Amino acid sequence: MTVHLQNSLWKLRTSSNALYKSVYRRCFSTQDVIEHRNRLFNNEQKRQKDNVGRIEKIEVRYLGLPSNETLIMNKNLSTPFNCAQHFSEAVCENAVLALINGKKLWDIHRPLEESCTLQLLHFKSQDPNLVNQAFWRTCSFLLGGVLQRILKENTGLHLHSFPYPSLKSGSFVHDISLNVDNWNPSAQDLKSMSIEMMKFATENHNIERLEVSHEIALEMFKDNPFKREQLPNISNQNKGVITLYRAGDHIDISKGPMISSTKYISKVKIPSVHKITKEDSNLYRVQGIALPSGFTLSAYAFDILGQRAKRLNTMYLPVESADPIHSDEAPSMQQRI
Amino acid sequence: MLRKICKVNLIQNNLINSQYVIFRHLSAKAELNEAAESQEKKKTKKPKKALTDMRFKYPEFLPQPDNRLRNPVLERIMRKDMLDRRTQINIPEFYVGSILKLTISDPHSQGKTNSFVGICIQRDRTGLYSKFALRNVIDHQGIEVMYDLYDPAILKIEVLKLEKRLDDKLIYLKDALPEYSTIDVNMEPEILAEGGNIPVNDTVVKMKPFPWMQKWERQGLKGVEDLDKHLNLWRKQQKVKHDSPWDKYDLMKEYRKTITEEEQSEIFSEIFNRINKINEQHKQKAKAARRTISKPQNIG
Amino acid sequence: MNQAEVTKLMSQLKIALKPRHRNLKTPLGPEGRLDKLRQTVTALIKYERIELFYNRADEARGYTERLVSDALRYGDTHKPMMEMADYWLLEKQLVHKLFKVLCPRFENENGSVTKMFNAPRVYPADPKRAYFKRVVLELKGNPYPTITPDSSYRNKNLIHNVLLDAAMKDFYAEKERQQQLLEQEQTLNSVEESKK
Amino acid sequence: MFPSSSIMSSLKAVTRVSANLFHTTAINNEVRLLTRLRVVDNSEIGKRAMMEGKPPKTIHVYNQKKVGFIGDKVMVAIKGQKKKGILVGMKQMQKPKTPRFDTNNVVLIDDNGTPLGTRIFVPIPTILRTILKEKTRSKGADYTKLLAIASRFV
Amino acid sequence: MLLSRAFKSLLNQPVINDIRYTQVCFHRFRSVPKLRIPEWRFRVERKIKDDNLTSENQKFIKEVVERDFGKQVIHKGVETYESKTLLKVPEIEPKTWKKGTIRCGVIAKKLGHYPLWKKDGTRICTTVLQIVDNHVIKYIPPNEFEPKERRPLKKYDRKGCILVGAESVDPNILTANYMGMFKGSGVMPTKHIFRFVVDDVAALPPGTPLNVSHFRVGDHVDVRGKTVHRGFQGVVKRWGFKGGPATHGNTKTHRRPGSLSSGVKSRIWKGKKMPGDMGNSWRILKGLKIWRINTKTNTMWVSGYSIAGNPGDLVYVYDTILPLRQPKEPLPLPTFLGDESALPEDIYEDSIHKFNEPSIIYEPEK
Repeated sequence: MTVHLQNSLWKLRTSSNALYKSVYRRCFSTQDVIEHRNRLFNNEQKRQKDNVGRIEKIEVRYLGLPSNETLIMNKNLSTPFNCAQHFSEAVCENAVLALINGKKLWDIHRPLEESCTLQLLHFKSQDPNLVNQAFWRTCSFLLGGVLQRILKENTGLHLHSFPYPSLKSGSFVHDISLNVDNWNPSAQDLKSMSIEMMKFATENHNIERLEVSHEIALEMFKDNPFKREQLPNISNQNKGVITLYRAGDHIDISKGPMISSTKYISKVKIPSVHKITKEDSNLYRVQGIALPSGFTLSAYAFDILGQRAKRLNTMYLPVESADPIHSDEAPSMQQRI
Repeated sequence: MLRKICKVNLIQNNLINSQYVIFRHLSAKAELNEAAESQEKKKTKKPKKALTDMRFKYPEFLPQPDNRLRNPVLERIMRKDMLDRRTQINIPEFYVGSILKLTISDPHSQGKTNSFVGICIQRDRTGLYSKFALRNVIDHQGIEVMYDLYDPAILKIEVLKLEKRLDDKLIYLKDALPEYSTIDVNMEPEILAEGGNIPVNDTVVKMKPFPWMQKWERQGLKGVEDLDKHLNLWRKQQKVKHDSPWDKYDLMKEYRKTITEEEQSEIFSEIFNRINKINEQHKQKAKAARRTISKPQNIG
Repeated sequence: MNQAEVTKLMSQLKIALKPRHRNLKTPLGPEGRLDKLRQTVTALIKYERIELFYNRADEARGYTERLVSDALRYGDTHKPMMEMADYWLLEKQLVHKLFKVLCPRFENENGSVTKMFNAPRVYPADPKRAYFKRVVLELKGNPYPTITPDSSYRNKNLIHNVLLDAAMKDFYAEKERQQQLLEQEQTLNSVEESKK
Repeated sequence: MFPSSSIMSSLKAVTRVSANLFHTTAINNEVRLLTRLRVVDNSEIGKRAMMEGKPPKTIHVYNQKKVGFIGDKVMVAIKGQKKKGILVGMKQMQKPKTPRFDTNNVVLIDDNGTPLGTRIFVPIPTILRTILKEKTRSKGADYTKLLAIASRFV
Repeated sequence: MLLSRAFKSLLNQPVINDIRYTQVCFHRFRSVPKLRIPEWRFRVERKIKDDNLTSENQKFIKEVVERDFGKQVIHKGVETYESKTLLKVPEIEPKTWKKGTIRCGVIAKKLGHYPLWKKDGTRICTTVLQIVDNHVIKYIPPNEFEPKERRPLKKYDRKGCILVGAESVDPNILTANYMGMFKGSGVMPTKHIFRFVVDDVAALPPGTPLNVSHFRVGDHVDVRGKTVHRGFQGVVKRWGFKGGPATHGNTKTHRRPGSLSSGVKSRIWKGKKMPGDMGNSWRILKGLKIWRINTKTNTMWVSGYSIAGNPGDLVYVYDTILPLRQPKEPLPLPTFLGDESALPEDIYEDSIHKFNEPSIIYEPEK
């Protein structure tokens, strides 16, 4: 589809919504859907930045190496990454996730809203559990993007959701729906999937966060029946605000937080895909394992993890036939995202 | 903005100091761990003296000390073969300076056996390669013969006189007066009391005039008379020039030439039981043989 | 290929040794080589941690190990040992340190007496010497802070450790389950046999 | 798969040393051209030469190598004459079980292999019995006559 | 005072576990020759040795290795793994050996020299070779075997190839690429790997152990090894030139090659012997007799001292190709299939004197 056509469609959309819908459904491929989503995302991001208006200053107290410092930053513009830039390149590289006021997790590329203390977290810090979870969540999130890239259009791919990250379950997962009945990917397919994910990681995208209103989110995910279902519940809980994340051109709903960039993902393996529903609907669970950069593991040890991730991960299954052991712990649908 | 850049530089300069502090912090932890560990460690056992003393009696069981040429599997096979050979022939304890009588089967001689009496002037090499040299002066002709210790053609090794000399090698007897290496071919064996120390023969040898086979004056020999009277000025100067009095302080040179105590005890503990059994068998055999010989003499 | 020398007994050194010595080129030849090493050994016993070039450090390390092990073996009443210590330690008060401080310290030591670490090259360096490796040589149990962080402490919260830990629990749980199944089968079999 | 070059380079030193220790010169006590020998039989000419302190010189060794080994035939210059002899004792290193003598001993013979003397003073090695038997041809010289006049074998 | 304050602030903070050392890289001043692994061959060992795993996890991985490959044991003088579960016991049919049939070879280690005495009293020089824990990894049949060498393919026509591995190792130290070569074979990853071109008759299934009983006493073998690397050497050492005289007014030409060519030709002939890198090349010593075999340590005694390489180096042992030293009796094809444990510990050639036999006595002449 040419740029010209896209522009005309954009105009069409703004003029009459109903007509646009019919056209959209007929001639928009998944690629076009993604582009449309990104355009909306960009517009909203720009709008929010413009709304900041007069720049106010906040005091950020930085704790950590090389030394504790107080920095004067811009409200709603400066991010923790900007703070790290004041120190050195090494500090920037090691900043994966921020901790604000010693309690709240904050994305590295999310603008700071008020004066606070700031700590930067890394995979190898003393207690990296929070970072590990953010990493695991990011992997799930990216897996959705990879599947969108790699699967053919006639498969009817719709991303369902990805659950709360659980390292102990042994794999990160992403649930998808297809119009294929019994998809049994070969070893080569799985391998190409993990290679695609590695490629995605090496593209080195910063992961952006954006809070949008319910309407815009609905507009973005109107082609996805599952998201359409989930959105009202989420917006009710969060006072009409929905959090979106973007890496490259892939956008999804998630509560966050996530790590700062895709470049921290070094070793990926996608060992299995399981069908998790019965015949009426085709929900699949794609499972994978990954390690952040700077972590080495022998091929044999990594294979042990891969073998374990082959089994179905029963954490927070979206259907009711979930494993009864985990049913108590499983949060509701809204919490899962 | 300028101020900030300055600050960054300062911080980078301080970075080394802060790392140093981290080391200190960790080191406190490490020391504690080490202290705890050292309490648990027990003193290692010292090797038994009986084992390490076997090194004088059986020097050929110790491998050559160059690590590059050693292999534990090969050494073990070789030791087994050596002990197998020792079951067939009694290889007695002898040293450089002892007088031996050797009987071997010789395809060239008329009776197909041959024997030689002489003073042992050298023991060399290790394992199945170990060899020794005997020297004697017969009919005013100095003769030396080298034998492999584990040669299957050897029929009998008799020690006629068990003693040590002041030096490790008596090769200089070639250039000494012939009386020092002249031994009676029909010499009777001298029997030593069992368990006693091996006597050290401290004869000092007089040398023949030049020419010599080797530069004996440079070798620091103990069993040789003062050699200075043989030397001219040039040779005396050369002796001083080539002297290396610092060699005795070279600890690692010494170390690289030896097999360590731990390894020695490991080797000798492996062969200890079997070699003692073999020695006892040979003793009993010798007793039986003596009885058979002595009986007719008594009657006669 | 000659026989090992057996007159003197020596204990095994717990360090990696080169099969042949280094010459440490000097105009004085082998004597000068030992002179160089004497200085290094003396400095090591005195300061307990020194930084120098690798070749000389590796050579001096062996000599220090031998000196301490001999001092432990013979003690301070042995005349040749005292002569040796007198030769190797250029400052005579260090002879006391060897017997009174280091010997008690290393009495129960099972491993080596010294430690060697790679050191960074000085930059900017003298171009003639920039090629050579530098190391830090130290006696064990010295009063300085350690050079490397303690390797015995591993963070179990690191992501690969967490993943492997979970896999381990799975592994052992399955092992137990299989054992239980086996036991159950055995008991069933035994019951059946007893019935028969 | 194969050892590092450091070991190989250190082995070089060993080979260098052994190469230096291995001589093929007169220090090895070989019997070559112009080597002085000792006559050990009681032939007239031999006795006189030894008494005068002018022992015979080797002027030819009858083998391919031009280095005399035990049992080899040599031509010597003795008292201004050319005589042939058999080497019966060698100063150079010998194989195990073969005796090594302090001097290079020779027994003078004529062209038929008959010794010039009637007795040999010193012991001769037993291996000569085999060597000389091998060297004797049916129509050539008979060297085994030499064994008959030997006083003692070693 | 300052220090203690720094301490307190640090104690509240997370301590970074790995400390990065910044190092300015110098250019190399000397080019040190090193082993370069060709592109098509995988790196065997991982560069990174420490993965920062906790001791419990290390123990766990060890246990998984033990589950997969058995416990660490010393088998026939070599450190290896039990690999009970892995060793398939495939039933191999014995086949009849004809003259010219090429069997599989073995990977052996040169242990050192050894003297043996014959029954007539002469000493012979032998070298001991130990067969180090050999297992067949893979058999590539003739129609699939396409060697990448520049040699004509004709030579390999109708020949298969057996991959043999030696010395099992802990798979945690190996690279993923190298481990991939053992996938599906059921054999534990080995430190060394080598290929033997064989006839289709001599094919062996993966997992078959190759022991010293593959060979027989009295037969002849060819041994291939890499010679000792002596570095850059002059003509006197490398080619045995005579060099120049030491004296008689000779200057600077003591160890030089002298003239390189004639004035008429006025160029250098190809293959002229010149200074250069010496050693480190493959050499085959052919027609070596096997004098003795020890089945307990998997060792064999082979005649000669001049097998290429240092003690401890690897060599490859084949049946000899020399026409006059072919075995008189048919060789066991594809390998020895009988009971290993039934064989005696030491097997000697008939003319060799055993060490536990009485001393040699010659019969007197008549």
